[in-house]
Amino acid sequence: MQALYAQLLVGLINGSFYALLSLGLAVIFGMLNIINFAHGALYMMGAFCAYFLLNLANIGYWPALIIAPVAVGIFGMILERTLLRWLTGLDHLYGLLLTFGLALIIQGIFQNYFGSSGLPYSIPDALKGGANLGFMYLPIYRGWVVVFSLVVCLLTWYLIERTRLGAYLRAATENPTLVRAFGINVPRMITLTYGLGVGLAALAGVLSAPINQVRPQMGADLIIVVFAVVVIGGMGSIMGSIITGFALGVIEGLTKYFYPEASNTVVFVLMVLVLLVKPTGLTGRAN
Amino acid sequence: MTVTTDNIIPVAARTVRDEMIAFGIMTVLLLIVPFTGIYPFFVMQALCFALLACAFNLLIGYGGLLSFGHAMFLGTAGYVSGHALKVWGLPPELGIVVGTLAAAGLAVITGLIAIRRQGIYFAMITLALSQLLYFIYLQTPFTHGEDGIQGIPQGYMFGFLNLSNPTVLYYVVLAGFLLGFLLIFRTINSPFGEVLKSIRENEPRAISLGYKTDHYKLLAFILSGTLAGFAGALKVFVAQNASLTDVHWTMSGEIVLMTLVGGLGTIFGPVVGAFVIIAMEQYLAGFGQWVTVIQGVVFVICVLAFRRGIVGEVAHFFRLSL
Amino acid sequence: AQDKTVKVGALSDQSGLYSDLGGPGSTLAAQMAVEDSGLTGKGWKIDVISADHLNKPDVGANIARQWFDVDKVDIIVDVPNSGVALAVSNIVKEKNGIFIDSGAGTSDLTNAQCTPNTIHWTYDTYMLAHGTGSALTKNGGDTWFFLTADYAFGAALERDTTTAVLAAGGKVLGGIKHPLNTSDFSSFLLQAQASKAKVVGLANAGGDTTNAIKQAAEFGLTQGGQKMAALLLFISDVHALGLNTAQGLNFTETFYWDMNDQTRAFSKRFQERMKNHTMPTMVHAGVYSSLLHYFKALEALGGNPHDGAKVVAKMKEMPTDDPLFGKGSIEPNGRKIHPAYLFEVKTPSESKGPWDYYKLLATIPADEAFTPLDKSTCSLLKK
Amino acid sequence: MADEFILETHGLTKEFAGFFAVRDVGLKVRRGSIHALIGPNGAGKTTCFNLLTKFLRPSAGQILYKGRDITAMAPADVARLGLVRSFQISAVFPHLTALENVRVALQRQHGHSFDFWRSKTVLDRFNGRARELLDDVGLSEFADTQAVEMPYGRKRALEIATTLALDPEMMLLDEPMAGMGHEDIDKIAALIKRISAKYTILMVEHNLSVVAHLSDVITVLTRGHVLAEGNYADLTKDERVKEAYLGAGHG
Amino acid sequence: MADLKMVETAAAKSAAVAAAGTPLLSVENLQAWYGESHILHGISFNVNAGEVVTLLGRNGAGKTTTLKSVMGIIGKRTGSVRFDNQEIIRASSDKIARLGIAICPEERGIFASLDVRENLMLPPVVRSGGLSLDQIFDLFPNLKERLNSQGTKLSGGEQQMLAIARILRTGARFLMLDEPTEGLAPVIIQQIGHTIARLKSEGFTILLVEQNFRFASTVADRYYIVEHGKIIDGFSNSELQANMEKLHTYLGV
Ligand SMILES: Nc1ncnc2c1ncn2[C@@H]1O[C@H](COP(=O)(O)OP(=O)(O)OP(=O)(O)O)[C@@H](O)[C@H]1O
Ligand SMILES: Nc1ncnc2c1ncn2[C@@H]1O[C@H](COP(=O)(O)OP(=O)(O)OP(=O)(O)O)[C@@H](O)[C@H]1O
Ligand SMILES: [Mg+2]
Ligand SMILES: [Mg+2]
Repeated sequence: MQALYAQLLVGLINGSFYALLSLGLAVIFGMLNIINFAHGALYMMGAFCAYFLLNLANIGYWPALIIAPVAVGIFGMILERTLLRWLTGLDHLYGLLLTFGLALIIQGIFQNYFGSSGLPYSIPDALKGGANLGFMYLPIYRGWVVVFSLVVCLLTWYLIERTRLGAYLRAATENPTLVRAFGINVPRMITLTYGLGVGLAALAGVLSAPINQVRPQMGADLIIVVFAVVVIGGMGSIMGSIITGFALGVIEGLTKYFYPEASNTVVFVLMVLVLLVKPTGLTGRAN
Repeated sequence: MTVTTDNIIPVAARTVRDEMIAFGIMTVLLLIVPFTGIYPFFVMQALCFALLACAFNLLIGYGGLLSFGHAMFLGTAGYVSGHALKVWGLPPELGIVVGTLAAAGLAVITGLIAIRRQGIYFAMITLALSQLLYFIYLQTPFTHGEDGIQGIPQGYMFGFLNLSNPTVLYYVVLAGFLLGFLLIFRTINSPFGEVLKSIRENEPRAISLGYKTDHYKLLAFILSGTLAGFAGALKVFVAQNASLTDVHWTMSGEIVLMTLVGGLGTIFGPVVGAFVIIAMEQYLAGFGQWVTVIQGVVFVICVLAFRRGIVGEVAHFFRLSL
Repeated sequence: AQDKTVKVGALSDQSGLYSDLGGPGSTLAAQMAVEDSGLTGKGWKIDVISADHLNKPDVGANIARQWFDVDKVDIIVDVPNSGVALAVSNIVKEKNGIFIDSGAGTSDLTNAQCTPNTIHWTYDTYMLAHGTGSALTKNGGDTWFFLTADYAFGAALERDTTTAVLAAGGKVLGGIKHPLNTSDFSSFLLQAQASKAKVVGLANAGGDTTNAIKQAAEFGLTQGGQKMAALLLFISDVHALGLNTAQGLNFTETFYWDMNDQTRAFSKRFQERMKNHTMPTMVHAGVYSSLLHYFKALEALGGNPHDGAKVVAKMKEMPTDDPLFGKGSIEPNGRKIHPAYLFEVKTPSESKGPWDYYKLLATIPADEAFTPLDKSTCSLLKK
Repeated sequence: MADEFILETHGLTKEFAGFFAVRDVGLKVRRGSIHALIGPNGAGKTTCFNLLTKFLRPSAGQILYKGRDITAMAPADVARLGLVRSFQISAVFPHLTALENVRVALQRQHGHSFDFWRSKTVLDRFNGRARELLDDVGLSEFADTQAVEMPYGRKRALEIATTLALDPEMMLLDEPMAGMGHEDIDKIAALIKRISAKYTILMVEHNLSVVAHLSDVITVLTRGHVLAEGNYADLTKDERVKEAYLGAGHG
Repeated sequence: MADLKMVETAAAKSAAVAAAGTPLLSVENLQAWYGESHILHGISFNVNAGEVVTLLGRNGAGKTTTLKSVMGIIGKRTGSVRFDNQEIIRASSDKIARLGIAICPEERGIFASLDVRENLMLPPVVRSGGLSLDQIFDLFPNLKERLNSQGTKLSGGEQQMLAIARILRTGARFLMLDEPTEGLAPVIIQQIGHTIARLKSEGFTILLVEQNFRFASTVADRYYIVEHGKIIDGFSNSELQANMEKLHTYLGV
């Protein structure tokens, strides 16, 4: 029984990465209509950015938590301005393909310069150690990750769903020309949104640097799972992807306990089931 | 009249004549390959992928359905054929049949699930299904995990064609490719193809005209999956192994890349695309680390600048229908 | 056969998972072997070419085939990734070339799928499992818990290690099969922790191993008195993890740069010429020393007969002796045997400088390190 | 009875999350007549059409077509029985030419639709009929133009031609004249009149002169239920209809 | 095809009318393209502050394209469009909107992913003086009832109401309505007529595109006839009777 609590908690921790990543994907999909295949690569860049800050500029974890997402976010905005911009109005497919290409390039370049086994990054001193909760040993850093990502997720949700911005963004996805004709600078808004989504990915990257090896491949396989999370939650649904992110972490955690061999597949099985029953995802808007 | 390119694939008014001439040229070129000194295994490999990409193109280019899991048919047919040849000792022709049938069966099952959704959801479901299958193949014993099925015997087709002879093998693969290609070509230019196009254009309208669109999409999916499987079964004889890479999602991505590079929705595009990508893999192998980066750059350039793909741009420039 | 031209192909993963342990380093090692063999001074013309197999068996097989058919390559070296290695081995046999594998682990290469053209040089799963399993058990780590990657490779490692542990008088308390490419190990680590086993064996590879190690440190497994034993780990991985995380880790290798003067001399030269100045891994060392032996055999033959089986037979006939692995031999099934070493990663305070990572716990003599011939299922042995 | 009324509904109801878009509608459409469905915006006319053609599932009620209960059928099956609709927002196959648009419909009627092994030249035999239909709606010059490039009004005409190609026994037209110029309206009205000899037509239309001119029977819907039924002259005298639909200017 | 003389007289006439006040919008030699097809071949007309001007013409004449060009949402356009003495032919549509021009597009442009309230509140207020929500619900009671439904779940007519309602909120003084009566019930059409009249009395300027001539004639001050991408004629409401004959040939009314 105690072991089960432990698994639930661990699942929740994992879920916070899913939530952050799928949130970024959902923001980008919901607003730009782009399936951002480069998300995994940008997540990886976030982690690398933290590493560079530490090793080249001697800037530690805490500032990196802000600097890295901003830096990678700016990089994302440049990508949007120079490349993705040209795809407005085209089918989803092209966005998917372009970002897929970008992912290959970014990953390839990092691979060439930093090898495949990756680089070390350790837990900041303030968050070292752990607490014995009775049923499990909880590393403090993990606790921090859950709390922090929950806060970030809710802030993002508030920004997009509870301010006018959200309505603008959703409308702009459907008919950017008309929204622009209402007096809204749609291109700038889209650039900033992409920056936001990318920044969230980078943030997840920084958070994961102390627990996962900082490797060029670190995002490549994760991204497919995160896609599944977004689809289950309902593409473009902000709250949906947050909740599904956490929930899937937990479900995966339980699977790891009861039938670990299936823990990688469970999310895909769920996705197929959900889509068959509710095609727009659990909380997706009908369209 | 120019066609605005805001749809995935502009359906140009086709003239079958251009296509026939191009087909003739392609066939002749392929027939003389063994006499040119071009390394036949490269061409064989490319032909298998070309057929695969054509099958994929049938679905996206004419049915408007982007499958991001087509590798599952390639891999399934490969494993089943490989197993049948090596373990059951079936003759090559039966090995191909068994592999292709396995892919067809898989296409029926996955198709029934996938075609119920459209657009991006369709892509995601196919991706999910193929990932599921990937993990299954990773764990089931008959696929031998990451080692794959190795040293698959080539044998004698119909009892007398010695497939270990590269020239014989080449013509067998070529025959298989042409067979598959012609079937796809015919499908596209068939009454069924017309209905498929109209469904892609406006599905509710097609329903209101009395078309059970799901049946058409399912048939297209099965045709495409079966042909992809056929390509996978042929490939077993060329590579003599069947491995996990053929079921991995990056392979599905590569199929998309080939089709895109050659030209989505053009008949010959996937063939050209497959040759280009396979050539890149083969001849850039010496560039080592940069292969993936170069692939990525090709992807990006295609999407941004040559959206019609190589064949599409050529056809557009000369106002041909290819 | 007085032909004195040789072409060496270094086929590796240049851009993926294994590019650090093999990849460009293997090409460099091959070039250094050519230079150090001194054959060029004796009128030989030796070329080294390289290619990327992208970890795809069919790409690897195609390149190998084309190398033999078109480029007239004599010998293929390195080839990490078991799937590719087996595919290449098949082609090499068909073309009667030579294949000296250094990068792949599968012991099938010298068992069920052995060929008269293939030599397996540096390490294999049997040796990793037995080295770590028995040496560690004998050193006091007598209860084990496994984290096993759920595919053939992981299962083989776990199976072999279990055998070794039991043979050495240890006990296996349990294990978990985790899917390939798992980024989060916390669930599994909790269970490993709960098992109270003295040794947690990682029967996995690459990113799975490094993530598991990193997270084990985070969850305080080592502080809690448990030992982590990685069944497959390279110095490049330790370097990537950093001593902070990797300290206390146990594993087996057949080469370490800081063993003796000869290894140090080679490694320093290698490091200087590497793009990012890394030390050689055992795979790099294997490429180097296997080629030296190959060249010796050619010299003994007086020229290159371009007959793979013949040269391999010659290589098996001659005892091996090289600066990196010392004295050894090649068994009839193609298995190169040499001693293996059980290492433990130093703590940061023990380390005296960059790349000073390992301390030696035990040496496993050559005749115990690898599959005994009577247990090999290689068909070449049943004459 | 089935002979007299081609389409009947009993107690047809559609509820959207507590909102009744259609409530207890009983409709009887006489074979061979032009029957108009009018009513203020949001009265439930399009919803009715969606229910009849099975694009929506009724919350309650029954639909009889040619005496047969079609309440539980799939949309494509209903179309196959000869009950075909047009859409309020024009629905064409944008990247097919006008001719091909019509041919797709003819093809469904006459088979071959699953033949993937046959050349599409077998469809050429439909070209003649397709051109005739395009002529009928005044689109001959557009035969080889892609539908996207046609002006709005022409797209509506094309839609009607496509519907006619199915040779349906009964057509449901949702605002066929919306967005058309006067000339087109006259043309289409004449066309509808002409085809009504052969088909039964149920249409929604806000253009009163068209309704007045064409329809035999008119049903007025408000807030989801039937307010009145009768011919044009009678209805324009009905105060309730005036208030709900026609407005002050009429009568 | 209009002959040259006709065009000249038309232009002269409109110039004469325009002279009566300072034109708020003046369009000169406007040309526009969709991709490579040249649609507008030199449109010229004026709209004075406080006027209701209607563009009439056959299907496909280029009326919608004219509105879109003024709004800046046609890719390629040349010529001159001056609004409030400012040249806007090169401006981006968000800038144009902020100058106080609003459009109610032909295809309505209701957003499926927004509910009715969000659709209504979407266009930002560009200046004060727009209608309040209560005033809007007065005009279109249907909307109030369906406030929480998804935008595109509204009936065709309700969507049309929503499309008009949302630009009344923004405070834009210059409204372009593209066939606002399409698909509306006669009662509602009358309501819209009243609305336009009221907006006019409150100083709004309206450029209207209409097929429904009967309706247009109840609200418009002046008419321009568009054919094949050109203005071929123009006259004021008072000249209507005299021009009925011509109208018939132009439009088939
Ligand atoms: N899917 C739906 N979900 C919720 N409400 C809906 C849905 N479809 C229609 N409605 C509502 O049902 C009512 C009837 O809509 P319907 O489209 O049938 O009207 P209509 O009579 O065709 O009007 P119009 O003449 O304006 O086209 C409207 O108030 C509309 O908002
Ligand atoms: N997106 C487009 N691409 C190409 N041509 C177009 C496009 N939209 C409209 N056209 C063409 O431009 C011309 C003018 O169209 P426009 O929509 O301005 O006409 P209109 O006068 O508004 O007609 P209607 O009364 O039917 O709305 C027509 O010939 C039409 O076919
Ligand atoms: Mg309606
Ligand atoms: Mg218009």
